[in-house]
Amino acid sequence: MATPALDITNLHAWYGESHILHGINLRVQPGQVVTLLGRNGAGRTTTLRAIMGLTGARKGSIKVHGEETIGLSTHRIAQLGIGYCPEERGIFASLTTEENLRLPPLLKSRRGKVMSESEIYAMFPNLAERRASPGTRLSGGEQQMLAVARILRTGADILLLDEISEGLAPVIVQALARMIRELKKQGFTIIMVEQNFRFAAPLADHFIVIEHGEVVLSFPAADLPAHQAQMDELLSV
Amino acid sequence: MTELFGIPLPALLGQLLLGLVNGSFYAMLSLGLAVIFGMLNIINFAHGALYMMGAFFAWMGLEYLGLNYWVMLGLAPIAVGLVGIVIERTMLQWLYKLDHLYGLLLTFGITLVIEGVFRSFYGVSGQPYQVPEQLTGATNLGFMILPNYRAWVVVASLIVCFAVWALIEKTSLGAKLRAGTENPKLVQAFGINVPRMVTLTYAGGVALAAFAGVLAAPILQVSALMGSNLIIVVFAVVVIGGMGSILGSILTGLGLGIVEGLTKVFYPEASNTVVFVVMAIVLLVRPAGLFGKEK
Amino acid sequence: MPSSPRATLLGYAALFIGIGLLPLLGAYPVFVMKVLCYALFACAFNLLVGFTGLLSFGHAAFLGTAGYVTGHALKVWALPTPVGLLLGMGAAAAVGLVFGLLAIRRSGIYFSMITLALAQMLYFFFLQAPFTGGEDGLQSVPRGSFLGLNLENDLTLFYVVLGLFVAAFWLIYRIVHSPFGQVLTSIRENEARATSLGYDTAHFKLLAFVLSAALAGLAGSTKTLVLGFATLTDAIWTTSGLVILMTLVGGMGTLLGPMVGALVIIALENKIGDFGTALADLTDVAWFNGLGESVSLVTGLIFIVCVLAFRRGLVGEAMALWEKLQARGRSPGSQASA
Amino acid sequence: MSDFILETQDLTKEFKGFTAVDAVNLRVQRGHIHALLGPNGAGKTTCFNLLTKFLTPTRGRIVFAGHDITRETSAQIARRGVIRSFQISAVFPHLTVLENVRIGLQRFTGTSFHFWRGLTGLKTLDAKVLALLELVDLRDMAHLKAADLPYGRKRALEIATTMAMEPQLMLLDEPTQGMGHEDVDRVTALIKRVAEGRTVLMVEHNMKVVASIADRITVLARGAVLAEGDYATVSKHPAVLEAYMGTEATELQGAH
Amino acid sequence: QISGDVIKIGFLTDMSSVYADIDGAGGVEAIKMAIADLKGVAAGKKVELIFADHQNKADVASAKAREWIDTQGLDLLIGGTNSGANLAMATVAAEKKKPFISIGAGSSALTNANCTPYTIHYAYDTVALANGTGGAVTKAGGKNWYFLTADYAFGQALQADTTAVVQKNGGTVKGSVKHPLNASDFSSFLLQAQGSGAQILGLANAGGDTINAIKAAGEFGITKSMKLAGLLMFINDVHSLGLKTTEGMYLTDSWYWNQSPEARAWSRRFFEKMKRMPSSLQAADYSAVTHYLKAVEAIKTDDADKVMAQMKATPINDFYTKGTIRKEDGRGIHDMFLMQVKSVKESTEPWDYYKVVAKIPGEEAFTKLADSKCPLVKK
Ligand SMILES: Nc1ncnc2c1ncn2[C@@H]1O[C@H](COP(=O)(O)OP(=O)(O)OP(=O)(O)O)[C@@H](O)[C@H]1O
Ligand SMILES: Nc1ncnc2c1ncn2[C@@H]1O[C@H](COP(=O)(O)OP(=O)(O)OP(=O)(O)O)[C@@H](O)[C@H]1O
Ligand SMILES: [Mg+2]
Ligand SMILES: [Mg+2]
Repeated sequence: MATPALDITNLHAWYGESHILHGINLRVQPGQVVTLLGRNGAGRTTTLRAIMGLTGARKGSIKVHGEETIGLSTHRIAQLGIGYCPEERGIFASLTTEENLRLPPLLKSRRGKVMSESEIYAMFPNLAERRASPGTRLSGGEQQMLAVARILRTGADILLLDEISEGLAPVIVQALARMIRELKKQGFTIIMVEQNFRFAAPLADHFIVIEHGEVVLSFPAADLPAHQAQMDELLSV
Repeated sequence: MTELFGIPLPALLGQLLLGLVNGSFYAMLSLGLAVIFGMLNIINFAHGALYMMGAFFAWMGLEYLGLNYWVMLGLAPIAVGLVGIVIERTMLQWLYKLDHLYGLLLTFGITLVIEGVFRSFYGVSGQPYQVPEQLTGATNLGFMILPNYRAWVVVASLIVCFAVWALIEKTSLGAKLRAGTENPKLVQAFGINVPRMVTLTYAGGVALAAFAGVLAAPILQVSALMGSNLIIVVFAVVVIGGMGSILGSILTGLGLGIVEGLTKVFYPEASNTVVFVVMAIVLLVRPAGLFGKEK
Repeated sequence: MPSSPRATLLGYAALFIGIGLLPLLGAYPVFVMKVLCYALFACAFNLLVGFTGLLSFGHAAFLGTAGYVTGHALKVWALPTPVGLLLGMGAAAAVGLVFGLLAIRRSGIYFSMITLALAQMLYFFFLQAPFTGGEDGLQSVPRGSFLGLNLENDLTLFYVVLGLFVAAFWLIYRIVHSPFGQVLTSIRENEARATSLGYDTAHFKLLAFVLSAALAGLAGSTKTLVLGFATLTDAIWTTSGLVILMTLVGGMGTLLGPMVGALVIIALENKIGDFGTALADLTDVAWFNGLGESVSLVTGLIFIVCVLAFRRGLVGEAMALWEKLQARGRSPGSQASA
Repeated sequence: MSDFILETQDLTKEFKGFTAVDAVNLRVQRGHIHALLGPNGAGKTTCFNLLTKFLTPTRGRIVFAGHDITRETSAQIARRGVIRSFQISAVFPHLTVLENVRIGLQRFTGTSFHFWRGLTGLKTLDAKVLALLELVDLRDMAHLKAADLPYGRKRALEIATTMAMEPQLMLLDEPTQGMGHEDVDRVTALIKRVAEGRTVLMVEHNMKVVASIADRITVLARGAVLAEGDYATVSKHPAVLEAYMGTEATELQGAH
Repeated sequence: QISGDVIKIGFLTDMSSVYADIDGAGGVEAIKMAIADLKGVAAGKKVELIFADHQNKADVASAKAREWIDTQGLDLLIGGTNSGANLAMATVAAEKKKPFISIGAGSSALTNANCTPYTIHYAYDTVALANGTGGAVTKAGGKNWYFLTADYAFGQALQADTTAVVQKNGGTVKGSVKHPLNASDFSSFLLQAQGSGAQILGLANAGGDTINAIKAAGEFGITKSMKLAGLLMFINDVHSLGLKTTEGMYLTDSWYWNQSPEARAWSRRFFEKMKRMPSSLQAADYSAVTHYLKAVEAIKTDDADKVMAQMKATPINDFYTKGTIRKEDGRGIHDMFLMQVKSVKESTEPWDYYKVVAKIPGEEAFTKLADSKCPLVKK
């Protein structure tokens, strides 16, 4: 079996004094699309941030393409080929749209496809129109597109996408869904955090449910019907 | 002759121009402080000492290596930048997680050490440094005789200030810097080595101070203590400007130089307190400073 | 928990009696008085930084103001000594009020920079004002008498100064352990929370600032009385740096720290030359002979070392060590760790 | 007197062209536990900051108990009886648990500026403090430093301090955030208990908590009110499902 | 008889700050030379030197002085630079009844309003400088003056004293501009001075201010139309400015290393040790200590009152100066010299900076007893 793109064992993470992740185990094969589900505050965002080394203290093991990253600093982790799209989008107010787009440098390990700027603008025509305006003047949806677009041109092959459909109009969500399918075809490994199950379900190869900082359920897409009841219980409000 | 407040207009213009010369120094120094503050969140008390170091390096280059002003104008900032890298790597980097005050105290300590070292080697009465040959002499502007060197100081520092402004506001490197001040963590998550960027920013900021030092060497006393009084005035400039923006610090620096210049004409005794008075007034009206962002 | 209040009080009493005995044991009264003045200055400074978290970089202004006012009152106006002291303190408090009103509006580094700039402005005023004597200083200030005691005698003055110091120290202790002190502590720990509980934090900080200024003023007045002169050194910004160093070396936010710090720094200032010579004799390194000429270099190094390695200061580190030992002394299992 | 203890009219906060709170009309009924929900970044915390004047509104009015408090300072509002907690735990770490609560009570003694007075005067408050600590199960820990408490206990301490102020209106920002299960249940029960006779406005992400104690719910999204009503209404509101609660079972099936 | 069986000399000066170059470690060396030249012995007892840096802090100076007198059995206190520190030391010395010789202080108050029976003011004071420069320059034809004055007591006193002398000698003062201490940039003030049309620009300031003002004056071409007169300048200032910037300037000093063969000989010895030529203060340090030790040797006691009387009764006659110490107030009275800075061409060797233009007799240079406010002077 090939080296997993991402292999997490017994991951603990803290924010200051609050212990948020209590031993997450997670393995993602290259080219897979995995969706993390869970209630608000379950720890999904924290899982992604922990992968990037952005939480407080971390313990356990996180291997990216077989390389241990728990002791690395954030930029080294990113350079292994991870593109991160944060929940709060992280569009820089003091940068124009174009500067935002060009901010992440091309990674040394360019495993994934490197999209050219024109390809990106073709995929998100809105951004092309507004390339000169300050990043935070964009609408929420446009900002979301920008946040995703930004990491596509770097050559990262593992994408961590945190609630990218959040707060977007259905058309755009559909566009994003098309985009993810396209990325999947191109061989990207994708880990998505989603509230919007309708959006995530048809895209994912694998589902993982997190509750109170632990993985409580993990199954391939094919087994979805079998886990329906359990899912209802875990995710219903 | 036209007069304004009893001063002939041409004389007044002359004084304004001289104010601009001083303003250029303020602008370069407060710009360096602002750049450093933006990335490191540290008020660099050592800025004055590094400015002095720049001037001294210019003198040492000439004295020991026979390198002229123009060479040292390039080399001294690089050398001081290297000193900055050492300071940041060995000391400052341990302070980022602590209260800002420790940064202030540490750089204060660094100031004393740097000044102490230069004092113990070179004494205090200063070293001679001549205006470079190409710039000796003066030009009659009609309303005043402006030494060529002063004109050069204004031009050089305006070019440098606006080059730095352009670098930060208009280039991709600048974009990284700006992004880094907004959200360093995320920038790092894009694979950018933010710690290194921070180090280089500090080096760049102090190199600016050194550049100002070299510019000052021919017109001021090159001595160990030349930076220690200046830095406090520059602090006041920074409080007035508010560290809000790059352009803001440049404009505040220039503006205060001019204000000071005018005071030298109308009430010379107060010329080194006027900046503090302006500071008090600005604080009353706009606590965040002229260009500062409200918290 | 640290020792009981009663034991602490006894400790302080012993300390002050000890200090009171020093001259009888051959210590030099004027030197001890000078240390006491700086210790008071540092304690006053610490009242602000240690208990409100406001780092003033302009405390020399209060020391200088009070020194000059007291000197002038005693020498030119020939007022009784206690009145001179009170006037000095009052002037420092008034300056503190003005500084405070301007500086309190900003916090953190800005606060430091503003106090520094304001103090520098006052320094220029003192430099130019005729009554300070410029660089010559205000010299030959008579000591006068206090409650019928002739202060020209060093030993008499010593006990009066010690008395003033103990009173001031008691006041500081009181302030720290008062309802007001509690609110100050809470503001330092979490200003937003204190505000949300209904405290106008700016008013509290201002009062703390004025109190600190007044006490720093007392230090300045006493210093003029002891030494017989007031000079620009008292008002210049490096003196503000010095008091920060004293507090940092001794331990910010501890009651005892500033006293220890003041002793260390003043001793250093006075003895560094001897120390250097001794080191040179000891190690045969001639460079140490020049140590006496490098006070500020050494001061700077101490700053750096303190900030990088001993942020809690001598007393703070000692207390931390003590607590650690005590914690180890307690049975290990008695407190379940979270 | 109106039924509503707190009303906002077109409350708006803009940050440099970005509208974090957008013309919110919030009405909190006296005696209710009112929950404020919304996705991350919806503007809940900002709303709290506006209500307590930690931020100055760009536009709009805030009326508390019939008084227009839009122009008052944070401290004044607090003295009117609007006391908030913070999203990130807000205790005074180096004070003891007892002192933490006493700081609040002390305000009523009017001695807070008395720097010459000893602490003995405050000791008379201790009994009351201990009673409050009893309520939140912290009595045994009264003499520990707040910094040494486990996280969940700190939140409880924060609530005790808030209660000490006898607030008419308590604003709790994510009181259960970062807690383990047991703590969540304890704090939920606690809030329910202390809410008797007062009004509580709380931000909470934990739906179980909201469902069990909230009388009324306002959902914010992108700074604006998306829906309002009791739990049953809100939790079925399609826009809320879409923007906040996410997919429900029915839609799960619908997807296939 | 010698107290403590040793003659202990204490020297307090600025060794680390703004005045460290004109006295400082060089002053220590000069005193050591003085002691060594007398074989380290006076009246059959060993002579010891202790010294310390007063950091320009009056409180450090007075504390050290007290401590030395009380615990080290000090016999003579010597004050280096800084008027404030010297005044504080004078007070302590008078209180403890120990001889005090001030070398480097400029303030004339030491032997005037603040005089004591134990103070000797040895080298110079601002009055002498004003008389020297103001008088000699005006006599030499520099009739129109403009002052650039540091705005504090010292600068104003210097300006006032000089103005009086200039006017007495038939000159006029066309105006003055006050600048704050450590003004760093002088261009603006100089422009105002230039507008006045005066011949002589009197610099009533010191140290860094003087240096920066001279630099700017050269740059603005002011030296073409006006002659500069430094009212308080030492050779180190000229050295740090270079001859190019300073040539033609006037200044007054009590001594110059190249003024006589004896001076030259001593200075060469000093140069061997310090790698720089001595300033007038360092020479005065040597002279003062020698004068004291010779007094002790002559009367075989270090009793303060007797030594003071002996020092005042004996004329000084060495390479530094020929003069006396005035009995009434302790003022050292000796010739002062008006110097002009040589041009680069005139200078033949390193440190060859001055030519002596005029000699001002001591009686003219220093405050006359008739004008003194010293309470010890009976009128
Ligand atoms: N910076 C922080 N400091 C302290 N606690 C935090 C911080 N960020 C998140 N938390 C807490 O960590 C827990 C997990 O948060 P996380 O953001 O991972 O949740 P999530 O599953 O992504 O939910 P959602 O994004 O829907 O809020 C929550 O209780 C949250 O309140
Ligand atoms: N001081 C500020 N300056 C600029 N933007 C701000 C500021 N404070 C908050 N914001 C922005 O306003 C929006 C609302 O933030 P707020 O903290 O109110 O969200 P919230 O609803 O409390 O979210 P969460 O559930 O994550 O706590 C966010 O997009 C945030 O980035
Ligand atoms: Mg999330
Ligand atoms: Mg929030």
